[in-house]
Amino acid sequence: MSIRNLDRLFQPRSVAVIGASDNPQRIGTRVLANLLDGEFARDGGKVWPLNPKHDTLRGMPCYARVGALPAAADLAIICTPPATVAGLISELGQAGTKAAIVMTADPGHTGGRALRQAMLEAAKPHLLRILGAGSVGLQSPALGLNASFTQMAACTGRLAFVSQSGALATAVLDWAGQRGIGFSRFVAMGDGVDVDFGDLLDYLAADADTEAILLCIEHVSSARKFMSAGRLAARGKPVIVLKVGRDAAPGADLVFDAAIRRAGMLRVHSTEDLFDAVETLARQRPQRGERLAVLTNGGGLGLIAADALACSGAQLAPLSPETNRRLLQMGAPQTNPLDFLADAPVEHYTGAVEALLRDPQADALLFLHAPTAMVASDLIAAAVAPIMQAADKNVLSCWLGGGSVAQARRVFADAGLPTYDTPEKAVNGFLQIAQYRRNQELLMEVPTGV
Amino acid sequence: MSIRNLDRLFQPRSVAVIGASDNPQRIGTRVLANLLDGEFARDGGKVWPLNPKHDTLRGMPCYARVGALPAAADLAIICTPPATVAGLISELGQAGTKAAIVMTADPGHTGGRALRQAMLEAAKPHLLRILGAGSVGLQSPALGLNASFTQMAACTGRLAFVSQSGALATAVLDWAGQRGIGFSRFVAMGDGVDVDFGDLLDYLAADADTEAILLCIEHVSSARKFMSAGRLAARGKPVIVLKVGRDAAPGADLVFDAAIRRAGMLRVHSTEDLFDAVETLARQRPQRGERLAVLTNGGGLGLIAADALACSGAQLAPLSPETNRRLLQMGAPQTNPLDFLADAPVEHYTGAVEALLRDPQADALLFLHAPTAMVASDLIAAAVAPIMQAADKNVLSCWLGGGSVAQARRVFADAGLPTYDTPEKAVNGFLQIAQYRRNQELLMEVPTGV
Amino acid sequence: EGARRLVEGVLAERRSVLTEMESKALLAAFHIPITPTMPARSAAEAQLIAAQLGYPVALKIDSPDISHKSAVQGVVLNLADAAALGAAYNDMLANVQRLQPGARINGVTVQRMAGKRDGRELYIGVASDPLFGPVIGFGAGGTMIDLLNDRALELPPLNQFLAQRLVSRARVADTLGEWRGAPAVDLQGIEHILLRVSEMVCELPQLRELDINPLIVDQHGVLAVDARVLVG
Amino acid sequence: EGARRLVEGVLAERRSVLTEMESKALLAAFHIPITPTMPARSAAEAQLIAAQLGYPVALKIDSPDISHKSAVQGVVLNLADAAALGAAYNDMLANVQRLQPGARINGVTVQRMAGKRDGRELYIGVASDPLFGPVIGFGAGGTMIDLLNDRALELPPLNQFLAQRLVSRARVADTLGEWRGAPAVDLQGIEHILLRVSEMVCELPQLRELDINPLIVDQHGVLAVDARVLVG
Ligand SMILES: CC(C)(COP(=O)(O)OP(=O)(O)OC[C@H]1O[C@@H](n2cnc3c(N)ncnc32)[C@H](O)[C@@H]1OP(=O)(O)O)[C@@H](O)C(=O)NCCC(=O)NCCS
Ligand SMILES: CC(C)(COP(=O)(O)OP(=O)(O)OC[C@H]1O[C@@H](n2cnc3c(N)ncnc32)[C@H](O)[C@@H]1OP(=O)(O)O)[C@@H](O)C(=O)NCCC(=O)NCCS
Ligand SMILES: [Ca+2]
Ligand SMILES: [Ca+2]
Repeated sequence: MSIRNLDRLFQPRSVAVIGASDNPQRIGTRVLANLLDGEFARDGGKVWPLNPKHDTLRGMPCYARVGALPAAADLAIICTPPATVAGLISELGQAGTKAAIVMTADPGHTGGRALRQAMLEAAKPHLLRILGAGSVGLQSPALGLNASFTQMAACTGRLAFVSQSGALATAVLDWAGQRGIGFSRFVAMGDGVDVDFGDLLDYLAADADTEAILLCIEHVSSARKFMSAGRLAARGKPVIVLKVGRDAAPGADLVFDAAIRRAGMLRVHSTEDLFDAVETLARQRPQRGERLAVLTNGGGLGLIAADALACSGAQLAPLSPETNRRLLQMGAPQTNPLDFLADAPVEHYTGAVEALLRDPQADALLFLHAPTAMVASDLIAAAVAPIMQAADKNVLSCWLGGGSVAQARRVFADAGLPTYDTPEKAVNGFLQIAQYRRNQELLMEVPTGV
Repeated sequence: MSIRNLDRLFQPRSVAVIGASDNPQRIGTRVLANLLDGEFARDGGKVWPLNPKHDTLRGMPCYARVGALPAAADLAIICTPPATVAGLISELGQAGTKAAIVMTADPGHTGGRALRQAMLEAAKPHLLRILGAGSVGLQSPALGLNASFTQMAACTGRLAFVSQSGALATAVLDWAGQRGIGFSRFVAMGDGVDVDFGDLLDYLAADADTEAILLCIEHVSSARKFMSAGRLAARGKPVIVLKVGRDAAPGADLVFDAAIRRAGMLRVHSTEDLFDAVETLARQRPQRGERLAVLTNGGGLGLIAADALACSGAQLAPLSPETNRRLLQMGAPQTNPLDFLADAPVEHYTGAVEALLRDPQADALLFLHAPTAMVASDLIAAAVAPIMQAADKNVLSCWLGGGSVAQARRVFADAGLPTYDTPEKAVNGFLQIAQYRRNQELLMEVPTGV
Repeated sequence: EGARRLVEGVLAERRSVLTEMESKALLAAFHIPITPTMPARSAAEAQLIAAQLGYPVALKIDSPDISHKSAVQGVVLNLADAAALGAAYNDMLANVQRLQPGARINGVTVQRMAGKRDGRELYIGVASDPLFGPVIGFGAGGTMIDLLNDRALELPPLNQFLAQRLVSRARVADTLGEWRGAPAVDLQGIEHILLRVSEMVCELPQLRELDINPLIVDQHGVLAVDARVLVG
Repeated sequence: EGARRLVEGVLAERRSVLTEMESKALLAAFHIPITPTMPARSAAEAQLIAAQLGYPVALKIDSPDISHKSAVQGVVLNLADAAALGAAYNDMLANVQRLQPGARINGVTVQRMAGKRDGRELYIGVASDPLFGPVIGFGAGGTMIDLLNDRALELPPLNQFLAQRLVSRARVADTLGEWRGAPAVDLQGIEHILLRVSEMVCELPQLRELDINPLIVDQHGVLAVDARVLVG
């Protein structure tokens, strides 16, 4: 449709929770709690529970009908059984509400009578926008708005995340939360009967809080709208797409690939790559070129990094004479990958990190480390993190292992430094950043007219 | 060479630590501590520190020279500077020692004068076997023997792990430790100047404690020996190979592929796949066929699993009528992937897991879960883990997310159930088990003569 | 204009597959160079046509019921003279009648062999995606096309930059510069045809599928040697 | 026996690349069917040879200094009669002298065109890995071989199971059953040649490289049309 009334979804001043409850097994109970727990309510945002069975909930008056609400809610969240949904939307529309999230799952998926048509018909006369059905909700962390039944509130950040699958959405939220990665907008789109990827792309393209957009797509409804919105958004910010659910038609996946590329969006191909894209996008800095310096405490890790870099178009940075001089002075090898022995002391790490970050011939630094009994990894992490944080280059890292490197990973995450599970994934993060750059340059060549 | 004297490496009754110290920056300090902390010492294994600068270390007599040791050590561990190594080997050989681990890094790698030749010449007259140079050591967990300077002792298990790269070795050790995965033998091979992959494969092929073998190879020295040992080992147990360090020669990697396949070994292509192979091999059960049942709490995750399965040769299990009846009875969908809504109660999970595990048409179960606020994942994990543990089928799982699922992952790991980071990797685990089966069948067709 | 009328005519006959001649006429209407393909109802007529086009020629069965001509031995290439042509004509009709007895047979088509010594065989095509609509494909052509599995895709409309990028994404691009002693091909000619195909897609909404295979290209230019169009 | 003497002879001359004729003689010694390739020092001699082999024939330059014959226009295929052959002979010698002036030229070789109507073009080869030694390769053949990039590898020695597995791993395997109207090929013939090549590898330790391309196969059998051997 358009971005009409989408501000009511993302920036409401009043939210009605239809089917709010105090029974912990009810979705409405969680939605109410999530709304009340956020800054939104403390900042004067109105939260109105609605359920004829209750007079009060969480110490607030609970309303019996839509007509009984103090005013038309900017946003209504519907978590009542399927049979009630269309009627509620009609009532909400009459009362002047312009946006609703339908969390109720559409029984149409499992062979029941589908909600889709009835909802749309009820909404149409009132220009009421619907997110869902089957939505887990949305969050606008900068406003402290948690209009969802997710297990946690997102931190504030600059990524917008939109997923058709609720499960993938809550998983990414959880994963990002653990790493201290925040979001500008977090949207579990559900079925997308009304508000769809096209609308959301249009909205997020213009959203000043959003610097990059991630989409998890199961299916696209309107290809034309999707393409034009995608094209517009991708000109302004990186747009990353994960497509889930293979199309049975032969070649369909290659066409999807072509479409994504044509719009200037970028595609990733696995859950893993999606997580890594979140890490990379959330923590990336500007980057000039594609020459990578690698510092490791094991020759094997350096080899793995070099393998992953081979045939990528990017390359290992040739170290400058000045850097070589610095490394020589501290008794470190003058090679890239630079490979420390297991018993290298912490000062070697800090010295080498400083030297490599200063090298004008290196556009980014890759730091790879495996546990060693000789120096605790958290000591190394604590020593190098501030230097890396202060640098104006991308520093990608991998603390390979388990318990012995957990604390080091924590230190790096807290410092906002991107860290990955394996050396290959860290190199991939670097290559992704390079790809965003190249892609933005290419987009200049594709006329917007076509 | 051969497996001669390798039992002295893996099952010594006395170990001399040359360069033992009390300075925490010395490798010998750590080696001594690791040896003394294990069952080995408590079970009567002898540990003899050797260093002319100390009279006692950790309350034990410290010997000044090899000649001063109470007897010929079965195994000597050398952690002294490069210049001393060849001389020490000669003395050890004269004293009757038959095996040594050289932890000293060979300066030949970094432009110094190489140790390789001198070491081999010193060892030769005495038939003394050398593991190294640049070895982080080895462990035989069932004997409580930690003859290494790794950061932790391995648990006892049935996997043998051999890595040329020390960093990759300590990382795998750490990662496995966190998941409670143990090893039969853990070997950081280093340069492999004497004891090489061929020797170790021969030894491990005959080692009753070892049920599967993982190799991380940087380069193979003797192709003939490697191939015949690999062939022998692969006939008895799965042998998985990760090759690190791309050969510059065009096509060389395809030849390596052909060689690995010909010997009946299986290859993985990334650090990640190596970790996953550890998980899969350590926890796999016998499997009859290649039909997978999938249980998830999000349609999107089911789609991802189906995508990963497509074109693999394996398939989604067609549910039997009996299973469908059971599922219908409990009000669950009768589909595979079986997709629960976010608010499904714990009883639904236990019921469905039981039904699917009983289905004669399903050869394995894949359990995929994303966090939801409606039911805590650890409650689900605690409820289903015992059922899965008791089953006679493989149950692969993925708890997708971060902090909210950490406890559930722990529960599954403690129950010995394989869990993976993403749905794709879990499916891959299943496919790997299928591949081992197929591979064993194929090997029957390759005459051992060729 | 002509192209639209041609397509409407075919649809009016409730057909969806254009014959090779119709397909080439459509291409010609969009200024895509083709090898002329002439119909002949008898061996004698075929010989008259071949004499004018010049030998060697190729002969193909002309039947609305046969889509895979070579599967019923309905294609013979490289006929050097009238005698060879006459014999091939009779053989072909006999073989086709034996292998697909029910097929209606109009006769044959005759075309000059595309004798480009340094020619590379390419594929250019259009397919229709249920969601994204028409898609333009480019890659290696010839009879091994399935095996080569070299198909780059781009959505229409194309401009020159997009056409270039499409060409460069196919593996066959490696053969288009100097290659095995042959000079570099006419890349602009390929781009030109891609742009014309893009126009076809935009101006003929009834176009469902198009396969030009092989499109032969050398240093002097490009030639569509076989084509198949589907409308609906 | 003969094969060993042939190889030793070449090495004694301090050469490492066998000519096409030598290469085919070597293959023939291992019972691999080849298209006979005859040397000719003049156009007239070439015509005499062609008359006996039967037209059409192919002509290739015969020079110890030229490894990529087609790059110097040293290959002409499909010569239909003596006149065409004579003209081609003179053109070829002129072209080669122009394009690679210094090359020593023995003359040409003449061979019958391998006219297998339903033939598929395959590649069989041997390469030497510095670590694992000789490796046997199988895949699609023809001039597009690099582009096809279809090469399955196996270490010698092969047995029948391994030869079958090697064939089935190549993408070209999809074309070896019934394919585009052509009957299934003689798979046993291919396996047989793979086993002979495996024997060659084992019995001739000096064999460094072998390329049979194309090896043409149809339902009746297999034929090595071009071959190149490197020893050392
Ligand atoms: C929406 C859904 C949760 C409702 O199921 P339910 O919780 O069993 O429904 P209930 O009948 O208990 O209704 C929920 C609450 O709303 C109340 N309610 C019912 N109709 C109402 C109405 N018209 N107005 C206000 N409240 C109403 C009920 O009284 C109940 O509250 P209570 O427990 O305090 O009495 C269920 O249909 C569903 O869709 N579940 C899946 C949700 C999901 O997973 N979404 C994301 C997909 S990934
Ligand atoms: C082996 C290596 C650690 C030695 O370096 P170092 O610790 O600086 O060497 P030192 O000279 O301090 O010798 C170590 C100890 O052995 C003692 N020592 C020296 N020579 C000795 C000898 N011949 N006999 C017994 N002890 C000796 C030293 O006195 C010292 O002990 P101390 O600190 O108590 O005095 C170093 O050369 C090296 O190779 N480091 C890398 C190891 C590695 O990473 N291996 C795995 C590769 S992945
Ligand atoms: Ca879902
Ligand atoms: Ca190493």
